Amino acid sequence: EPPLLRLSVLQFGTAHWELDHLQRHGLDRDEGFVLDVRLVANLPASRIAVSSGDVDGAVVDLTWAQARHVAGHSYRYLPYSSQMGDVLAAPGAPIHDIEDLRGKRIGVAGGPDSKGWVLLTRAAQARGMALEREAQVQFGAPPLLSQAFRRGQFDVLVTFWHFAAELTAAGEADVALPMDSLLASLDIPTGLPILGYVFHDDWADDHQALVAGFVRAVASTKRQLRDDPDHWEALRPLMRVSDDAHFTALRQGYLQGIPEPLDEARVAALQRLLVMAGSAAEEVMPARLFVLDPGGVP
Amino acid sequence: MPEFVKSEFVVPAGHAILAPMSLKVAPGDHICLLGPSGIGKTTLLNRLTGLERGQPRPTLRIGYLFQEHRLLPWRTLRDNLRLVGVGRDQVEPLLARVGLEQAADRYPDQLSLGMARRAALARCLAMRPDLLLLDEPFASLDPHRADELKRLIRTLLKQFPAMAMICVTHEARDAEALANRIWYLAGRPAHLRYDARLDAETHAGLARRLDALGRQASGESLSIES
Amino acid sequence: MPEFVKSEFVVPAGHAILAPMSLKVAPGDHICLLGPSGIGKTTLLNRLTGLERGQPRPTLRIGYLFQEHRLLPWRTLRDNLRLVGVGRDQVEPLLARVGLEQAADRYPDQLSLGMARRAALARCLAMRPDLLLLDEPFASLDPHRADELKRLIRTLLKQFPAMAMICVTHEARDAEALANRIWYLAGRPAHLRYDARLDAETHAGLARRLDALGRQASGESLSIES
Amino acid sequence: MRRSALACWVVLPLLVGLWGVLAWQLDTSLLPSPAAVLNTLQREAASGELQRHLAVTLQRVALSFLLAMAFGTLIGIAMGRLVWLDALLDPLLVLLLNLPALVLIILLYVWFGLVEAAAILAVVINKVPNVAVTLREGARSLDPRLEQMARAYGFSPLMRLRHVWLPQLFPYLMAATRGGLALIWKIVLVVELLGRSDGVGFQLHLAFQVFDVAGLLAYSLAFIAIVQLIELGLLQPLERRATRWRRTGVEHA
Amino acid sequence: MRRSALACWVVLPLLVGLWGVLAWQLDTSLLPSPAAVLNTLQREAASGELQRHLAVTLQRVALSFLLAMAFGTLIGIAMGRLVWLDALLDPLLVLLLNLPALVLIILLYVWFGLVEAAAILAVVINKVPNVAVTLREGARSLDPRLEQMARAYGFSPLMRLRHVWLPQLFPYLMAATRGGLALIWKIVLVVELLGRSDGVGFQLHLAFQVFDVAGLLAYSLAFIAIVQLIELGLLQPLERRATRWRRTGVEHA
Ligand SMILES: Nc1ncnc2c1ncn2[C@@H]1O[C@H](COP(=O)(O)OP(=O)(O)OP(=O)(O)O)[C@@H](O)[C@H]1O
Ligand SMILES: Nc1ncnc2c1ncn2[C@@H]1O[C@H](COP(=O)(O)OP(=O)(O)OP(=O)(O)O)[C@@H](O)[C@H]1O
Ligand SMILES: [Mg+2]
Ligand SMILES: [Mg+2]
Repeated sequence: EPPLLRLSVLQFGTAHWELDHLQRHGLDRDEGFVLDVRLVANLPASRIAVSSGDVDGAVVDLTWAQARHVAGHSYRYLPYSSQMGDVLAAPGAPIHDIEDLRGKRIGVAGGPDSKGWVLLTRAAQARGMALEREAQVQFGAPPLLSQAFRRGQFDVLVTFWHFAAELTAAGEADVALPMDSLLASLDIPTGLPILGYVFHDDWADDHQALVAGFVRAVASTKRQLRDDPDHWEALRPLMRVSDDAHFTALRQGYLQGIPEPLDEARVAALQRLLVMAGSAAEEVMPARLFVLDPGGVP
Repeated sequence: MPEFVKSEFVVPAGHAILAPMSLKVAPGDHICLLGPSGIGKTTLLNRLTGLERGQPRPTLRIGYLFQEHRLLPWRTLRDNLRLVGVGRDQVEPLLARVGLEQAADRYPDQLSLGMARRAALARCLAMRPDLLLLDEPFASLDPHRADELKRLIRTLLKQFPAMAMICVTHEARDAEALANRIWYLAGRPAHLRYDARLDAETHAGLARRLDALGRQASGESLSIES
Repeated sequence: MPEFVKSEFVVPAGHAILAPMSLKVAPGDHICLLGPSGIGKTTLLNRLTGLERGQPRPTLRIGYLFQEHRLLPWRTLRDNLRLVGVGRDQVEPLLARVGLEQAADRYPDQLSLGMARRAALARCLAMRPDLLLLDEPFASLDPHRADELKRLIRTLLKQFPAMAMICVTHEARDAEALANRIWYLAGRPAHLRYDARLDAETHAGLARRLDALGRQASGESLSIES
Repeated sequence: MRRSALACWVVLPLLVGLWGVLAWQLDTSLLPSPAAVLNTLQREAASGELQRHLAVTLQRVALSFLLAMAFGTLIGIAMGRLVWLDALLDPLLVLLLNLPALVLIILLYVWFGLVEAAAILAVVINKVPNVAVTLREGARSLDPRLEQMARAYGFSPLMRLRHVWLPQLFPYLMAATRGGLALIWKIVLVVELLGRSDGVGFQLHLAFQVFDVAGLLAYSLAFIAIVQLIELGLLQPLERRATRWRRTGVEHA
Repeated sequence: MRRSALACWVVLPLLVGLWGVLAWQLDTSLLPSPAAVLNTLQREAASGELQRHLAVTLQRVALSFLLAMAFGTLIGIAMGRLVWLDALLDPLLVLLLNLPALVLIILLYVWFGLVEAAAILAVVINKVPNVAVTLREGARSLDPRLEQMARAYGFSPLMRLRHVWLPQLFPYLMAATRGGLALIWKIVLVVELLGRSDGVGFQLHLAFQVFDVAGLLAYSLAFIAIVQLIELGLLQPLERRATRWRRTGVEHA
């Protein structure tokens, strides 16, 4: 009887696509375990699930793993995606540079510590701007913000990538400031995995083979999804897309987000990112918590 | 002064408890209303006051002493009186007239039932009504207190000769002391079996007459349709 | 049969309304309790029933007719009686004895006040109590109905000779009809100013005696400390 | 009968009509037409999803409701009658009453794991103080005259509860029931959102994620329809029966 | 006085003590010790954040509370007294009562934009039916005897409201107030969570994002402390005053 691996992911989240493919093609059994996916309706639910031990792992963002680490609960971190979200503006709007954000109405999905926003403010800081004071910032739930943006209640929208994909695919928004350029301006490499699968550190120690198997299975999944677009047709029902453009945008967004293999230098960069996001340097997650080299999604 | 010179009160056909009737009450009428328990005396007073469902408020000023005192339990006697328009310095003198000189700041629940009924009497007398309705004003009172109140009411009636009064009672004595007209309610539906003015002559035989009426009424089987 | 042979009831010193006293009630005592309005008669009955704050329930079976009827307004008369243990087929005969033969399925609010008080009387008689407490059982009743009920109570007292009764009233007539012992409550704090057995001789002068007591009591200034 | 008939056959259709006109006028996906919502409902019903999620949620609501009403009523009555207990528990009541559902749910889930019991417990703890606060007011305003009567006539505690207290507490119980059903259902939604993989709350949130307003309304209305049925089929008849005495009294006033 | 003193000086310290022992025993970041929470409170207070967010939330709560109580009381009394109005509005009441806060908030935010007015409106609409349901029960059980008295003595509508109805509705108002304050605060939290950039709800959300239980408790307790102050300083004295007549009656019973 192969061991069971219980993971909690969002019903409509991108991780669900990945795990669905993985299960469908029996990649879990190939690696000697059985995957059990627990679907939830929102991110907090995933976090609660993994904290309470209801599941072995979940997809969370790096800052959460860091916060738990500081609180004494360390998690093993396996890169999942490097999508940081996008900074959008209405098509044709004259917003091409951070300076253009002055005095604008900015909607920010999540809250003050969502990654896109943190990067944006740090980049602005580097230019001598205090964005949170020089623009009118409104935080809120991503679907509500998308809606408000459509109705012209914001000039700029900083939102999660799949919400951004929906807007851009429908031609309702354009990417105003590419994340890559923001990262570059802060001297941080692109493609850092800011989302990851996490497992309790102790649990991961006790289940090294299982984790390793999962790492391999995920890697093959990512490879298959990247290399063969036909696989995506099977995922289409999960993606809840309105049209082909949206479908394509989501697929591309996912592929873009496949993180580059994690090595020591990139771990250091991740740690720097954490410090930049406000963690004390001495409390940053140590390198051993990061699962290096997913073994071949080059 | 009162707008009702010979006010007429009508009970329509189809009333659940009272027979159709039309009652004329003139200023200065001091009526004692008698009748067996449960016949419809209170119902009649409510009807006259316009309290039945769908009735308009009559234009008369009415002072009604309900059979239960119906003081507001969450207001002191003082506030209960002030609410019906008794002036600030009138409260205590008014209460003194019903023997409650020191109870002004008590709540109704802090009184004995007889005291609460006296306070309610004070309230309805304070109204200076055109029509004074008293539903058993002397129940729960000792004879001396009752006599005192009868005197009080008589004084008031004399002072305001245009005032009319209808007083429900079971006692021939009360009728003798207060009334110049007697109503006797009986039957089912209830109708006025007896309506007569009292003069010196009828006064003398009143007790016997009422006794006879009562005997007759209690002889009838009081059937209650449910 | 009753556990109280010469039951003794004590009012301790420091009671707000009653003077300290110790009352002995023997089986077969039929006491009429008189006194001015607001003196403390109801308070005394409540005390005897163990209803005052901090009092234990007495071990006697007590049937208490409150001054207000205190029927449960959300239960029909039938249910109100069934609740104190009246048997299924006893309800209607019992109500018939107080002239409410057809009101069994009515709610108290559908009755006149006099009818409700009669129903409450039926309820307390139904208890077959060791001690029967009646707080003005004949108020709000016409004289014929009142006489009928007096007869009913007398029959009952005869039928159960061990039963004791205390009946609050303001009428010498009631005392004459029911009592073999008289209590007169007066003063502030209230104490028993008069406690006497009635025999043929005292019976005759009772009305006058009570009148004198009443005169005296109402002469005293009834000061109410607030 | 007339009252509920009026509600069923006049007011509700009117409401739907109004909504239809509004939706037709505005013509936006943000206010879907009644037909669109009905459509969603049918689709969800045909797939069996609606029934499944509704059944799960209803079970949770029913269980939590019964528990919360039972404990809340008990605590409320006890606090209303016993001054010392009131003094003792009042700060706790204020605390629990005002502890955000979210915080409580998170704490319970994290401490006890994502188990059904934690979900139910969270709802019950959230609702009990509400019931208790209402019933406490009821217990405080019980008529002392009838207390005396019950005491004098030696009513047993059970008789007293059933025949003396219950009818007086009835309006408070109804208020707690109506408000309670609604509150519990709302908390169950949050509970399902945060830690369950089924139930209406889960579905609502999914609909929210993709901004499917028709889906939001479909699931909400399905539940509301059930409450409306409970209201018409259970609460109102119960109310009519329990307050008959009151109406007969006035009839003649 | 004795009652609130007992609550303040005995029960609350006891509660905190219990919590401290529990936290010390468990020793997990998921149940921070009272000291840790106090620490967080002090830190937030020193930075002025606590005051700012608390003030914003309190403003929203106060405004919504006043509006909801006013409308709810009016509607509740009207529905309790007028049978036709009750029949007319009852389905609407059931609808609004059971419309999930989440759905309503989303709809209003979507229709009116992420503006303060939409937030307040969402809270008010959520709370009004609750108040109305409670007050309706109160209005239904008004004593018809006193109605007759007021009618016979020609009380003006205002006098009737103030002297006859209000004292009878008082327990219902208190229940609605206590439950209402709590409910409103909970809804404000959701409103803030979904579409505001300040307020305690927003802060709780942030704390929740990183599972900062100390932060969650600190902000929750700060608000609860304020409600406790309102309870001790306003509601209980008010209650004592308004029910004095009731206690004097029993005193001697
Ligand atoms: N709850 C109370 N608080 C304070 N005083 C009270 C209370 N109840 C009664 N009293 C006072 O106690 C005294 C006696 O009241 P009680 O009801 O015993 O009189 P009573 O003799 O029965 O009078 P009545 O013939 O009018 O019924 C009264 O002066 C009354 O003011
Ligand atoms: N709300 C009601 N519903 C139905 N019947 C009622 C209602 N109120 C009173 N009745 C009936 O009306 C009749 C008359 O009642 P009413 O109170 O007028 O009598 P009454 O003459 O005042 O009696 P009492 O001397 O006992 O006060 C009674 O038979 C009573 O049963
Ligand atoms: Mg009458
Ligand atoms: Mg008395």
